[in-house]
Amino acid sequence: MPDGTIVRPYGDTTGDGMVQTSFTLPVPPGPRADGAALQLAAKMGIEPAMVVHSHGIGGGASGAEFTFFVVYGPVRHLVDLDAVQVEERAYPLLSPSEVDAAVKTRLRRALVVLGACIGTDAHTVGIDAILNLKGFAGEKGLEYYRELQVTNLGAQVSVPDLVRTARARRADAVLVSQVVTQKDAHLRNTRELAGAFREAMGESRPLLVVGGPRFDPAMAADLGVDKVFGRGTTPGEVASYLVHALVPTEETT
Amino acid sequence: MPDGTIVRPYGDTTGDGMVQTSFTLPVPPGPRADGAALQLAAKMGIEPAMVVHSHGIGGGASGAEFTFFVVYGPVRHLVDLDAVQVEERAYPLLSPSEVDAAVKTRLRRALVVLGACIGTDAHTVGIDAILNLKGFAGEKGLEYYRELQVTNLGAQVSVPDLVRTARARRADAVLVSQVVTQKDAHLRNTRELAGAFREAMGESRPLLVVGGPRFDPAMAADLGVDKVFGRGTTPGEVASYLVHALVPTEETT
Amino acid sequence: MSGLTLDPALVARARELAARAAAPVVDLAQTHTTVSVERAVLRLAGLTGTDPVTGEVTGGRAGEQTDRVPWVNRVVDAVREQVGLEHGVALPVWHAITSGRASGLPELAEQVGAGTARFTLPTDPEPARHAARAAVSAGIARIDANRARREELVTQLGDPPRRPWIYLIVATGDIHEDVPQAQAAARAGADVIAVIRSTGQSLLDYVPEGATRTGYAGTYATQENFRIMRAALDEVGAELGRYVRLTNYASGLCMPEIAVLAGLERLDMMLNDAMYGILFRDINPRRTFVDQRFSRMVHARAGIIINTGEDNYLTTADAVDEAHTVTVSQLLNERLAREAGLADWQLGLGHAFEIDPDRRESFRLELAHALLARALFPDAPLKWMPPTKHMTGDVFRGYLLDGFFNLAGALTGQGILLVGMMTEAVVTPWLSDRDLALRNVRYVLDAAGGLAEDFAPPPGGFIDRRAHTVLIEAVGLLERIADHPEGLIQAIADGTFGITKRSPDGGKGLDGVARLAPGAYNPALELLAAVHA
Amino acid sequence: MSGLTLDPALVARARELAARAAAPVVDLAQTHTTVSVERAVLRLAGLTGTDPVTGEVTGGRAGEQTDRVPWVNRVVDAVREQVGLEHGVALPVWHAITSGRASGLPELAEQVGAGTARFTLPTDPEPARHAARAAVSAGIARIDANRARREELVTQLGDPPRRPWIYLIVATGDIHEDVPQAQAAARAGADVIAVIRSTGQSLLDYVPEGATRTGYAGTYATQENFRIMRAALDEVGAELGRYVRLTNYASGLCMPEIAVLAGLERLDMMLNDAMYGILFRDINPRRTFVDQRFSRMVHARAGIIINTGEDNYLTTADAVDEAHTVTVSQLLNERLAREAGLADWQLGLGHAFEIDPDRRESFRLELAHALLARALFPDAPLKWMPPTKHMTGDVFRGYLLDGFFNLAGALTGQGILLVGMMTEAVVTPWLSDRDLALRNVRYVLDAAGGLAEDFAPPPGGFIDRRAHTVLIEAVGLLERIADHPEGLIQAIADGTFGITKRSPDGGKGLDGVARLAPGAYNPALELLAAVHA
Ligand code: B12
Ligand code: B12
Ligand SMILES: Cc1ncc(COP(=O)(O)O)c(C=O)c1O
Ligand SMILES: Cc1ncc(COP(=O)(O)O)c(C=O)c1O
Repeated sequence: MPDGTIVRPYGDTTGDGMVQTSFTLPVPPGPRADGAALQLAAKMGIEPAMVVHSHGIGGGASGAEFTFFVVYGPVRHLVDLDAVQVEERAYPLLSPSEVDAAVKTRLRRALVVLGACIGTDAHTVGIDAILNLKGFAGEKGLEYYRELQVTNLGAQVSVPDLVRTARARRADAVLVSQVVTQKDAHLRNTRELAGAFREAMGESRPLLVVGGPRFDPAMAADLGVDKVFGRGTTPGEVASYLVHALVPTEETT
Repeated sequence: MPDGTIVRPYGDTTGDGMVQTSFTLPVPPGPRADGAALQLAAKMGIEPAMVVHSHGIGGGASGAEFTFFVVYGPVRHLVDLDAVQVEERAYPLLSPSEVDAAVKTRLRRALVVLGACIGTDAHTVGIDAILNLKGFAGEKGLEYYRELQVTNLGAQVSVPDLVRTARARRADAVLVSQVVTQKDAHLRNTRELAGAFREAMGESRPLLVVGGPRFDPAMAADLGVDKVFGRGTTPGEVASYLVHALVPTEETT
Repeated sequence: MSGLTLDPALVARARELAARAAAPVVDLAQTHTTVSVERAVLRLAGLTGTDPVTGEVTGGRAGEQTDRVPWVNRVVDAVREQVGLEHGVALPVWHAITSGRASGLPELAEQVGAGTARFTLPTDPEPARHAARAAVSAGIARIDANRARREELVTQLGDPPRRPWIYLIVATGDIHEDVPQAQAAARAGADVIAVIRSTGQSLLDYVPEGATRTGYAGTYATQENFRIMRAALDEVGAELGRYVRLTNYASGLCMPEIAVLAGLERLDMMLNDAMYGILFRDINPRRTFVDQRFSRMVHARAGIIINTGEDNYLTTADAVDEAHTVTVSQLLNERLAREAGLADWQLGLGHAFEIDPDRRESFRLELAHALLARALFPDAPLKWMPPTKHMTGDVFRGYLLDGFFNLAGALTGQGILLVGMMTEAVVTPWLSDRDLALRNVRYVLDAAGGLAEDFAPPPGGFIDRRAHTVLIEAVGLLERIADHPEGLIQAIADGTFGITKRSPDGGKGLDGVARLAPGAYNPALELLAAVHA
Repeated sequence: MSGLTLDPALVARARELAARAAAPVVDLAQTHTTVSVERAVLRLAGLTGTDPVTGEVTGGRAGEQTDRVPWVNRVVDAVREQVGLEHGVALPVWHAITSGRASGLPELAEQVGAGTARFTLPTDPEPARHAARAAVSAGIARIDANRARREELVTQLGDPPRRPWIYLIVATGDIHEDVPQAQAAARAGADVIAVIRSTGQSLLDYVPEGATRTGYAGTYATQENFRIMRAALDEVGAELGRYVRLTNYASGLCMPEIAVLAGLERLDMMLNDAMYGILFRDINPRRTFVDQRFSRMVHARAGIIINTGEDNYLTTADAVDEAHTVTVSQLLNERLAREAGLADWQLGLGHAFEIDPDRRESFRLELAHALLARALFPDAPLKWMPPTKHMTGDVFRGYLLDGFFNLAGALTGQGILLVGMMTEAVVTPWLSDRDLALRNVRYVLDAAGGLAEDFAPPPGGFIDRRAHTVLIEAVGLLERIADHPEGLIQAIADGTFGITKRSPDGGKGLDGVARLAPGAYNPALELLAAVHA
């Protein structure tokens, strides 16, 4: 590669910049459609682009109204690895026993965790993977931790209900899952969540953690929550974060 | 669509701009790699991009040195259909009998056509599809045309040999196929071809036609040839073009 | 394909146990009614329309049409306040009409809206019964007409050229985007189009009205949307010379009403399974089992094929460890469906290709499970669901996996093949995903469909052994379920299915259930029972 | 998998006809030598090195190392000028040495370079014969040592866990890019790595030397490149605990020499087929049939598995109409290979999955053809080639098609599976294409590999009938070929294979052929014949 920090996509030779892309345009198949695909590819920085495949979609009497394309070629863009912002884990990964020890010795009481899927999202496998004993990827879920007092409210919980329960249970952290992302439902629901808690509890609101396969961990601030977890999160990561965020570094006296 | 001439890629809703892309970066898998992929996607105009999949490639002891990504998201670019340049066929599609008639009545002699694959390219199926009786896509090849005198020199013909034969046979048109494109061999070979004929015969050089699956028909001028045919070309298109380019529109007297 | 040969004694035993395990549910359903059952009666009698909703908003944006409460809800709620639900709404409602307090249902609804309606039970029920029966018969007549029309169109245009039927989902949230996509899919080879619902709908205790454009990850099920899509598919069906079937979803809080609307608008298949609502939507078991029986009686009359949801269990439970729970559920669903009057050809029992593809022999395990279902229910169409749980963002791998799913469908003679999408783990399907998916199906069925001739799992071989293991595990589980007085209801509470526990008194909609009093009257039940009894 | 049962009489008849059809080729090869055969002798005797070429440039850039003419060429050309080729070069060359005109081959080569070398035939051939035999034995000893070393490594590290072996192509043009890609492929599961050659090489009448970085669509086959890749694969093999095999290509104008280099650098498989050179590279039939016999004798000695090129016919001819020509060619190749001393386990006969996928039952037709090859050559590994001709730019479809190709390989017990690439119609494979392709193979073999147990094409069924049709057509064609005095050579001229006509006197390299004179001597032939005779 040119220089450790500047790289390009790799087809079969260093620096060739090769990428594959596919898309559909609302244009009937033909030379004009292929030309349109090349124009788009060029705007994406693929040049010279090859339309290696195209076929019409739909179309009865009227003929196909759409064309699907597969395009190959080199992108001119460079990737600057130094400029990559990564949500580097700013806290150590702890084992369950370490988590329990930290809570016990430094917080001196059980940590109250509330979990739920809000809105009309019925996908609980994700939050269950984090909370349930069974856990995920070989790691036990938060319910396994002696010092965490976990309640999983399940799916389809309305935000007002969640706020009410959080207050009643004096929750330290509220964990919310959002899997359905169509029309950015997950983003809208998360903002609604953050707003509701701010309104209801202001500064004293619990730690807000959201997760789901389509979240970008870099978005926490933007969404008004404390932390966002994406695809492949493991319970250990979450528990470690909770300690980092909620447990005083010094023994409380 | 916004306005007939401006369109965007179509995922499941008009104007959503959705595209799929995949590529490999010379970076070990991990959050940093995913970040790098997002950076590239952003530069391609995909925003917000989702890295929906990534896995390491290679790597033994040292661990994987490459990461493969699949990315989905909307591109901000618009496609302006009016700005699309298409190699619109500037000549009518003729049937074999029409071609023969045109040559017979207006040229008053057989049209001499020479075909070959040049360089080390051994792919003859393409040129054969255009020249051989058998033809392609249900159309008979040029050998079938009574008024075309076709010689197929086959593959691996050197440019000097081709020039020599063209001169000897007084070829009206030389048809060349290039299928291997690695390191742009097809472009280089075509330029070499054009140069050699210019040098050897200047203005009196035969019509130069090249074809192959990876050629962009818009490149003829740039390559110094008269016409370029791409994937899926049919013999009829080629014959019609030959008439258009070589046969006087008026009866010769 | 040389099917499996199962021990007939074992199979008979399984069915007898299923009947016992399902008995408490049948009894429950026969002795209760629900707000949705009663609303369905009014819908059969032709009552439609809404007025602006006040109060909590679900689904689409506030103040939107999808939030307007239908008159059928208003009327049933009013009757319930004034005389309770235990006699059904037919007597009080048509008593109000026969006794001249209202000219008909529309005027009555207006009175309810204005708060002036008064409901009482007639001392002599005959006139009300008679009027109710007449009104409801009109709706049932329309359902019968639709069934006849379907048979006519099928003979005219023809059925799909081969089995399995190709079943494809459309889900833009906007009925006007759904239409072109559904037509494109049909042209590309889909035999059945399903329009999935907006994520929130199955929790709504009413059925929205009108053409809708604001669903999330699905489009609202409304009578008008049904009508629009039915017309669009009839149009493309005529163009293609093949009857294109339409599917929607009944499961949820409004099974009976949606079943009625499906019959009125000539839908051809309906996802209909109380178990799905209980396990995956946390709907109260009593409520939805009562609703299910009524809705299935309507489907039976309408000649609609139902699809059950066993496939979903494998998204939360392991497809190998819990394979037998699918078999058990299929046997129970068969029992409950037959009791409601459905014929075997109407039973699209669900199962799925959900085994971890990284597991050795995973494909052959799938074949074993699929063959078992085929052998147990020889006359049921069977709904074969594609991989979802183990699909990832690697769309290439996903496309390959779907190809092997298609092959398994062909090898094991499935009746309805739900087309898998390479973007399963990414987005709700794009137009191009659906097109590529159908090309995948076409390649596999055309190129390898006949392979069934060469597919002969030897007795005692890997596949045969696996199928029998699952059957034996299923019978064992059925014994435990049947031994409990609450049967299936208890098994659900124990987390038997999809490792999800649901108690009989928990979940949504229990307050909409009422035990029937002596003299209760439901004209629809009477008319529907007439046939299959 | 229950194989096909073929009529033994018909099979015997086919082999007897193949022997007759191949006879003229065997006779030709036994009575002629070529410049490449003679150069191979010098290479076995240890002569290496080049000097700058003058004159026409082929392959890489001008003045480049790949254009330098090796000393073996210089020497053979000099001998030929002075005494002709018909006695072989051994006698004149070692006569020059034994008679003291040169200390050894290197000095002799220098004299040739300087134009001072003088060659004559010895009156008493014995001293020259003796010296030549000794010199060549050294090379053959090294080949034997490599064969022993391979067997040692295989017992040490082990063979691939299962059949078919996963065979993967690397082709960047730059040996230093090839290495990491080959190692990545091995780590991802490849059992065999093939480095294809630059497009031009098979037409070069010399073997380039050194490490090269400038090939097109392939990397030059040079002894140094062989060495580099061998070392790289031994390294990764040790890491993986699995012997990783290396393949290259002998076919072309230098079959004998490349065969020698392969033996000297412990390659494990070689593409070796005169028919490929004739049909697809327009190499003269006489030239390459003579070269082929010598090269196969060397492979036999080196314990190398050859791969033949029947698969290529189906890229120019239709895979269904011309299926029998593949069978005929396989039988002829078997005959010619055995005659050259190769054992059945060394015969990687080629065939391919090239039927138009849009054709109904295409997959089952493929299975029929693959089973026929399996049944005809039970002890040969068989090289199963992926779809290429009908691959398109639709990489999703291509990925699916490759999955079914992999399945066919597993169902029909192929020995060597060449991994197909979804980008076949687009580019020479990318790193990621190879990785995805291997994931495809892994899924299919792990998940469905055992399906062979359930695959039992019934006698008289579609597959059985098709296989027999092809066999009968093959026998019919063999009869016509055998009846002609020129046998195979005439059949090639008639355009029997790959619908390509090649006349015995056309094509490249005929001028490099000489009929052997009485007293001609080739120490290598003598030593190699010693074994299998
Ligand atoms: C299982 C499943 C279901 C099951 C859910 C069962 C259940 N009880 O959860 C059933 C069958 C009920 C179902 C139904 C529907 N589903 Co669904 N379903 C899936 C499926 C196949 C797998 C999801 C899953 O379980 N993944 C496994 C878990 C472990 O991964 P995960 O959720 O990403 O969670 C991990 C991380 O994201 C993170 N995480 C997740 N949440 C949280 C929360 C916190 C606090 C933290 C720290 C971390 C965290 O940690 C987890 C472990 O690493 C996906 C497709 C797919 N393969 O992804 C579709 C999918 C999610 N479903 C989808 C849809 C649309 C539906 C329906 C709405 C369709 C319909 N209209 O009928 C229905 C209705 C459900 C509803 N209203 O929400 C779409 C969503 C599309 C989108 N992106 O908007 C998907 C993507 C399928 C598709 N392509 O259409 N579904
Ligand atoms: C068949 C084939 C072969 C056959 C060729 C047999 C023969 N006699 O032609 C054999 C097996 C010999 C072969 C060998 C090799 N091949 Co090859 N081969 C193919 C294959 C599978 C199909 C090509 C084909 O026949 N297409 C069908 C014809 C009809 O289509 P077409 O060529 O595009 O022609 C149409 C249009 O392009 C146009 N057209 C083409 N030429 C012309 C000319 C004129 C004048 C006009 C008007 C129109 C026109 O009209 C035609 C009809 O529509 C492709 C993969 C693929 N599926 O495309 C690889 C492919 C072309 N081969 C490839 C390679 C690398 C090779 C080798 C060099 C590999 C190696 N190192 O061993 C060898 C060596 C050959 C050489 N030195 O060139 C690569 C090229 C990569 C690249 N883009 O650079 C490909 C793409 C495969 C791959 N992905 O690696 N190959
Ligand atoms: C039986 C059944 N009913 C209903 C649904 C969909 O219900 P909802 O609209 O609540 O997502 C499904 C989901 O696949 C199902 O399997
Ligand atoms: C038998 C055989 N030899 C050689 C080759 C490659 O030869 P070349 O390097 O000339 O492309 C092939 C191509 O696949 C082949 O099948």
